[in-house]
Amino acid sequence: MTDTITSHDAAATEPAPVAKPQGYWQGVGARLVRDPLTMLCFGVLMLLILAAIFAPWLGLADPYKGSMIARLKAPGTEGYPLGTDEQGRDMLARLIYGGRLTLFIGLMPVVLAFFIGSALGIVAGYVGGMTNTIIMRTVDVFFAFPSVLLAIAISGALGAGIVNSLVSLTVVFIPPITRVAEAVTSGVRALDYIDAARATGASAWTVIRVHVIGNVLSPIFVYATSLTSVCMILAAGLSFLGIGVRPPEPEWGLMLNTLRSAIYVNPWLSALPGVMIFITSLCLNLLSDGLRSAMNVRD
Amino acid sequence: QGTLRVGMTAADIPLTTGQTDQGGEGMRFMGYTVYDSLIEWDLTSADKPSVLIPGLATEWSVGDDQLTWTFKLRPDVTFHDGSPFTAEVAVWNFEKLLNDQAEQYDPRQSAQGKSRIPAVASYEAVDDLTLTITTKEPDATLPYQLAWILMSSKANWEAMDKDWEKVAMSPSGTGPWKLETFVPRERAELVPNTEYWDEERIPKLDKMVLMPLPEPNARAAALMSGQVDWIEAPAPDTIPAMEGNGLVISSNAYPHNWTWHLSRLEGSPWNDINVRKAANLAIDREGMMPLLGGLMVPAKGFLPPSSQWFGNPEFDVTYDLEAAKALMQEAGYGPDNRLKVKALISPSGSGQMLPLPMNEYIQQSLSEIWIDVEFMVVEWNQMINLWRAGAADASVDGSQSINFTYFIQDPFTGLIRHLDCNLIAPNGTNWGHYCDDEMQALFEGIKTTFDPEEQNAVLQKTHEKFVNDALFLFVTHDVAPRAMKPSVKGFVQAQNWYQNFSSISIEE
Amino acid sequence: MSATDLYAPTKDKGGPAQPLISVRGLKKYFPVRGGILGRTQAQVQAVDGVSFEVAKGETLGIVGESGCGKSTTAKLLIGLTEKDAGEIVFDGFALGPRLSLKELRKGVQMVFQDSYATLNPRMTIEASVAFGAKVQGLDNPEARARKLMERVGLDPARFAHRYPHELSGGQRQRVNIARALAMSPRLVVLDEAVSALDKSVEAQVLNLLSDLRKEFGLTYIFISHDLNVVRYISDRILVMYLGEVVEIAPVDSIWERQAHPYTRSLFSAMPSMDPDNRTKEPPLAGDPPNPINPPSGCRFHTRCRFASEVCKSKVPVLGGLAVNAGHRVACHLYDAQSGHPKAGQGIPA
Amino acid sequence: MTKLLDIRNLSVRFSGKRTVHAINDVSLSMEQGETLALLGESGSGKSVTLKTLLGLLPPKRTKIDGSIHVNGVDVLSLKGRALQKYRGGEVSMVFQEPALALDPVYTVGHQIAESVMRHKGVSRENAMSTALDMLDRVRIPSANRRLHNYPHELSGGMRQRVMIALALACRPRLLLADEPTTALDATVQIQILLLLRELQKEFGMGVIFVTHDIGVAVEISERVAVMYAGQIAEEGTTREIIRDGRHPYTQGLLAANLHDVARGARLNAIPGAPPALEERPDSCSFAPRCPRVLQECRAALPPMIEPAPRRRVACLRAEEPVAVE
Amino acid sequence: MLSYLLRRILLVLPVAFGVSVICFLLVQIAPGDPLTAIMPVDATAEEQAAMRAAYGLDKPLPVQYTIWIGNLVQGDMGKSIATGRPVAGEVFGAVQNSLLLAASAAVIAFPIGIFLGFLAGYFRDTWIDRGVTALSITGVSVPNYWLGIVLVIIFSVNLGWLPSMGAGPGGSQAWEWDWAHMRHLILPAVTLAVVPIGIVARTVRALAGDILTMDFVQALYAKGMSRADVLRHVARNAAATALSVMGLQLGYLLGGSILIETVFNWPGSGFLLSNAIFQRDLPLLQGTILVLALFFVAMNLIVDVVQAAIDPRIQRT
Ligand SMILES: Nc1ncnc2c1ncn2[C@@H]1O[C@H](COP(=O)(O)OP(=O)(O)OP(=O)(O)O)[C@@H](O)[C@H]1O
Ligand SMILES: Nc1ncnc2c1ncn2[C@@H]1O[C@H](COP(=O)(O)OP(=O)(O)OP(=O)(O)O)[C@@H](O)[C@H]1O
Ligand SMILES: [Mg+2]
Ligand SMILES: [Mg+2]
Repeated sequence: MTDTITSHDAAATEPAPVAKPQGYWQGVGARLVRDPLTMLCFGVLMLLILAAIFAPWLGLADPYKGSMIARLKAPGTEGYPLGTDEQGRDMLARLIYGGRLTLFIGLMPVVLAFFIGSALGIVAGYVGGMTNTIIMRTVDVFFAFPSVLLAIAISGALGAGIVNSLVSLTVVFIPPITRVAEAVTSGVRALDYIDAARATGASAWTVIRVHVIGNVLSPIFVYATSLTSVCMILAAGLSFLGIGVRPPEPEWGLMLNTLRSAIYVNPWLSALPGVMIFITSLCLNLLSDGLRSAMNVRD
Repeated sequence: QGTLRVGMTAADIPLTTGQTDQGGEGMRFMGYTVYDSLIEWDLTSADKPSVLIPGLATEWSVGDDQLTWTFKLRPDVTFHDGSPFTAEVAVWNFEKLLNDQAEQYDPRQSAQGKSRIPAVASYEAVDDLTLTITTKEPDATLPYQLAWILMSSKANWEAMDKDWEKVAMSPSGTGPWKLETFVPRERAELVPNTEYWDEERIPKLDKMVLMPLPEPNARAAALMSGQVDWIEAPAPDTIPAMEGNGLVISSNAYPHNWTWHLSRLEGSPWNDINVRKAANLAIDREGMMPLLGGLMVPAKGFLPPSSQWFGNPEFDVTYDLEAAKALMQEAGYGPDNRLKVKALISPSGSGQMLPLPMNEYIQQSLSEIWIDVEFMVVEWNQMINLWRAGAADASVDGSQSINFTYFIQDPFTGLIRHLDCNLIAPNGTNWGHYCDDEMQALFEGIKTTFDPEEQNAVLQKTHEKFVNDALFLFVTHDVAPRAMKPSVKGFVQAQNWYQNFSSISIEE
Repeated sequence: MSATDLYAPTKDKGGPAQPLISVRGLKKYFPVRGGILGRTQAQVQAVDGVSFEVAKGETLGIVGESGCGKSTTAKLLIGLTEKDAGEIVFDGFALGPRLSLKELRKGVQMVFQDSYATLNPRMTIEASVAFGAKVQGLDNPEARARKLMERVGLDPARFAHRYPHELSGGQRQRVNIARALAMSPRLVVLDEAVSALDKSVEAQVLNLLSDLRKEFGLTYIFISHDLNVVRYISDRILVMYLGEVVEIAPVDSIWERQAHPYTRSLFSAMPSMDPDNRTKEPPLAGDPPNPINPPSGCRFHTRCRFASEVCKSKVPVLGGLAVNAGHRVACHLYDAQSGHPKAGQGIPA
Repeated sequence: MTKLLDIRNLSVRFSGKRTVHAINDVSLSMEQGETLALLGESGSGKSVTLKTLLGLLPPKRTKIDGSIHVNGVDVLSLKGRALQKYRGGEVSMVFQEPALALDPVYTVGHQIAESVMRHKGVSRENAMSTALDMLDRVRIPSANRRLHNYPHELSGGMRQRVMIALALACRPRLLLADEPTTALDATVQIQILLLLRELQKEFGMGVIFVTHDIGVAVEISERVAVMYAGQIAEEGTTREIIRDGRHPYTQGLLAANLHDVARGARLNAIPGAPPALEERPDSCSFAPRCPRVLQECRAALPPMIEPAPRRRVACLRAEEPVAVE
Repeated sequence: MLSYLLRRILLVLPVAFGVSVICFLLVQIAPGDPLTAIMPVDATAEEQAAMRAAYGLDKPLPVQYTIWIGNLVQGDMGKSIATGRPVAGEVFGAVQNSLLLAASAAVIAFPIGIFLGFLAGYFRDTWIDRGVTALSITGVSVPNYWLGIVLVIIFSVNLGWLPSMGAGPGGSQAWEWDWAHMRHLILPAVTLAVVPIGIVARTVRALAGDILTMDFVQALYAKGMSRADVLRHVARNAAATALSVMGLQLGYLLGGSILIETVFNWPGSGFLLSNAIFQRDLPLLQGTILVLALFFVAMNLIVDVVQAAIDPRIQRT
């Protein structure tokens, strides 16, 4: 009896932990909310995404319908707040609609690659041995191509088109994510708590599900978010080269391309899609940085 | 005097060995500069359509069999390497294209040249300066075909170990220009051939430098920053800025058109002449001008109005919405019974001008007369495949028209190949499967009329039928704009795909 | 309801005389890769032919220098590392067809040294403790977890929903103990379980461990390099050197007389605690040799004062002392037949 | 003769995310050539004390009060060149984790020579021979070869010897050793302790040896200062502390050492854990854990009682006879 | 060290094999007929078939691969469909030009990146750090192809200071290290340098920052080292990792310059590649990608070896 109380007391008098009990993600959220720059970027991105999603309901002009008379109007022209493009289509509408495709092919490949790469990496990292060798050596081969080159090579081979761009960019981003996932997973696998979990007699799948995924996903996720900006720029770059999205779809990279000659008529106009790409990728980068530091629990 | 630096639209220096690639631009800059053909185009005048003139052949005639042609060759013509041009060399040149057993056969030149001379059956050197060519069937368009064929030096080829790759680095022709240096994909430097047989056409410049600059804005920037003196095909939107910078824009009509090639398969709405005419009347071609910076000639027919073969068609291709609507109603369409058509277009392509906005413009225009156009947009190279495949091929997915731009410089490329019953795709380039006895007879007439004057008359009649039957949706002609520095003097832009650079000089 | 209610260890099978666990010829070599083709070039002989048994309710202490294979032995016992050879018999059943790994793990649990690293940082304390019970399909794992937390002195109301980084080292080690007990094991392997704790906290945890052992009738294998601690908690002590057992004996016996020269050195290396009688001379020179290429014969011969020619070639066997058969040592000095010049004499006291 | 070390009323406070009152009003002095063990649990401020002595704390986040004199020099006012000369020259330090405290990309010889060159202003060759000599003195076998080894090529014990060689290369008057043996095996630990003891005699320097193991303190030092929560709880000769520890905390530590404790007997554990030092203590910091706590202990800071010369105990009940258990 | 080198080289072989397979397959997944682009538009089906046979495109895939790889090891990468010139010559010429550009960009980017990174790492959490971080994030966020266009408009078209395109007055073959040529390098190299400046600065910042918090830095101060000495140690510690990052960046610069080369009409591998793509010139596409990828593999190898050579911690056996 007394013994129990001794230990009880012992615990009771130990220093009170810093904060009231809260989950890991709540903590991350709380830290994020306290970071104004990250929140600003998050806000800007949300705005872009929401505007893109709800574009048809925003009362915008038809992004495909042009007018030869109203070509290349400067931003601020009556009726065209951001001017018109080389076919007299409303720039505001095209930029907002353009967000749809641009963000889609800029973010989707990373999302896909995140799932595929994480799965491959976690399996390789946890199972090890021959499985690891096969997966990782294959990844190595893809790593032998600089990412831009690989994207352009695959897109160039497949030809222009949204699906082709998605495929090529996803292929580009799977290897780095797999590699990080594998590294993180084998790191986590070597930790004692995995041993402790295995020692309970849990199956490999249970251990992965309960103990591995939760601990590897956030570093992989943070890494993946750092790729989004690269992917955005790359996706727009493909369109810019003419091997991405096809006209007349509004897409920022493509708009940048088609508006290139307008630079002599109205430099501001042709700068707009570039500015959009820049702002978005800047926000993605800053958000990723913010997320990284928010997830980095140092105690 | 001076050096002229030219920014070309091609992505590479055209093939230098003789028969060039890179389309019209290749012939323009690497063909008729370094080489000559037996028969050439007269490029000296800007005001009238260019006609054929003697080149390496001084005169030619066809025999009574209407198959054997005899060519007198120009004496004392030497290649840049000093070897003489003879009938034997001419035969050797035909062999390099047509005889894949010949030692000098060059698949690359052959790929470019063989299809240009479908009429040629055999050829023979009678003596040093006499050449005979036999055709497979009577064909009065042979001179136009021969204008394609460029003569390279046999002696040079032998000196280069009979290796066309080596020839490519230091080729030899009889033309007014010599290729001095050549960096693939970057530049080619041409210097005058002071020994040229036509003193009129000995270049005044010290040097002409050709640079491939496929990207229009890179070309514009290069010209405006002073890295080149001349660019081909400036983007319309850059033209005001260039003019503002004191640069000169040169343009002229030439045999090029921008049309919708219509399907004439069973079930195509375009089989109804009223629909075809209505569509042609529904387009306000003048209204397209601002889009192209004014650099276009509104179409009045298949050939440019200035063409010697234009004729006097009865059907006036203009903008008349009321007439168009009436025709549509006559055909049974109206606001409540709209016509749906499917059209193949490509977002880019050589000579395509600004395909997307122009097609959208047409789409809007046609919707006024109750034609709803649905586009099938394909990439340019695929477009070429679909064009070759023809309207009946599954790959065109039921499209009833294809937006194409045509090189229409001679009777064959200008008229025959598009509508000849024997050339129905995929065997030839009659995409729409058009076949009409009357038209076929006219084509026959062109081939069998050996007198140039009379032949022109047949050609005019043929074109009149093109227009009167509204066989295409005629839209516009390009005017081959080029921008140059004001210091470039003496250039006369001929109404042709090719140009003469000999008269140019650079003012210091 | 007392904490004992929820403690229902697997049934005893072999009776009190049957050792709870016995290990025979346990062996584990880790490959060392290298060379141009990355082939196995050498092997770390981490555990090489270790045999011992632990009676029910007994505590066996394992001591030895760093790298001698203590942790590897522990992990082999619970199947975290796959053994290369040898046999593990738990309460009469050998690990294999008759006894699955999962069943073995139900009976044997482990507490690791690094209290932080052994807890999943993204899991609440309660979930960590309950996990094993859940895996083993025991009913109401959360309730078990809370009871056990209470038993190890952590108020569930305050701690259940906390994360590991919100706890002190001593508290985390209590969590680890609770987690090990959640599956009602009969044998708990404690691998340096108190080494990282401060002295004052260490004493608290040791008290807790003694209590739990009494209360639940546990058997411990207690690994430590602190001889004082091992002596305090153990009934018998096993001394390892470079992957081998050099001596195993009841604690009093070994405290009185360290038979193996290595054991003697190890004991002499303890700080003296007497300011007037400080250690004069280091009992051993140099660091322990590399287990990649362990010395031949008796592995200790390179550092042994009594080594002779036989020691270099002949591997000594573990044998009981003349005075006390329960005190076994692997040294030629005690084996009259070994051929050592002083065979059978032992080392001078 | 001036004192080797004279710390007066030293307080160190860290600001930042959390405020930590790491050292609270510590006074400590040492005579030339003395060895002092600083004993205490984790977080009691031992390392901070040593770092303050060398001016190694991050200046922006640290507030230091009080004074430190080494050989009469006011350490806290040292700056620039003078500070560099003092560090490593007058006072040098051996760290707990030699694997981390040595630069991994330079050879150990280079690292020793670097220090010698800076303080003695000698050429590289001379510095290298000094380094070699030092490696010999710390009994590193085939020192000549080891001179050109990188830290990761050495074993833990060997690395710690290198650290010691490095610290002593410039003949400091005072050597600070921060738990130099904690990371080592018992058999290696005793070697290092004896080595240090020997070198201390040979070089005649003062040594402050930080440890939380009383046994180690006994082996190495003449005097012991027990720290608790950033304060000195008790100070005296090693003999006095071991035989006659007056502070309840000292007594607890001694009991927890398990030396000569009967097997299976209940341990006299100090309950609870040390306080978080977020506020400056205004009463006895040990009171919450103290078995002999009085009402007064919770009211005010305990007085420093000096039962003998150079012997002090910070406890109200220091003069009471020790309770028999 | 030698055996380390050998082992690394051996490890490269399977990767190189994989690279070749991918390069080969890459063009097989391409839809459409590669010969389309070079035949006159009205060439007949028969002429096309003849051409296809001439290029060996009518054979089964494995045969094509075997032939291709067989020729490859003899240094023959086939002939460009579009130009008929040997691919090897084209690619090597272009890669040289790209290398020139990439190296120039590296020469601009690396010192600036290192300097900024060190500055930020040393003054971590100060306004200097924040400034550098902002700068480097901007660097990695800007679409450089767009920046290139903007720079051309400003510096070539409007100000007329620098040329907008090309590799000098005489083309790349007449390259010389004089102002007339080097001014052609400035705009593309600067444009290309923006991203690696950001990346190198971020890497070095993180490295320097991390190293500065390591124990041995305290130990260095404790033995009386000055700030400069400590920085020297930090630099030496950061060197291996920083070098490897920079080596990889050089590889990326080479492989990733395609967009910039198109904007500036720089006759490099990227320009070649984009031509190859638009002309569907498969042998050229294959060859260019293969050479670039192999170059990148070699770069990785060199980086690894150099890293092993300068970092004593890496196992060299
Ligand atoms: N997974 C592994 N792969 C390779 N070698 C290993 C592995 N695990 C352990 N070893 C090696 O096996 C030997 C024994 O290691 P083990 O961890 O059992 O020692 P230990 O006695 O527990 O030491 P410590 O007191 O340091 O914990 C060591 O040399 C170690 O380096
Ligand atoms: N740079 C710092 N910034 C903030 N707090 C610090 C810093 N250094 C030490 N502390 C805090 O000061 C207190 C005393 O730490 P110190 O390192 O002196 O303990 P110690 O006695 O050496 O413990 P250990 O035995 O674990 O080494 C601790 O609470 C620690 O968290
Ligand atoms: Mg261990
Ligand atoms: Mg410390």
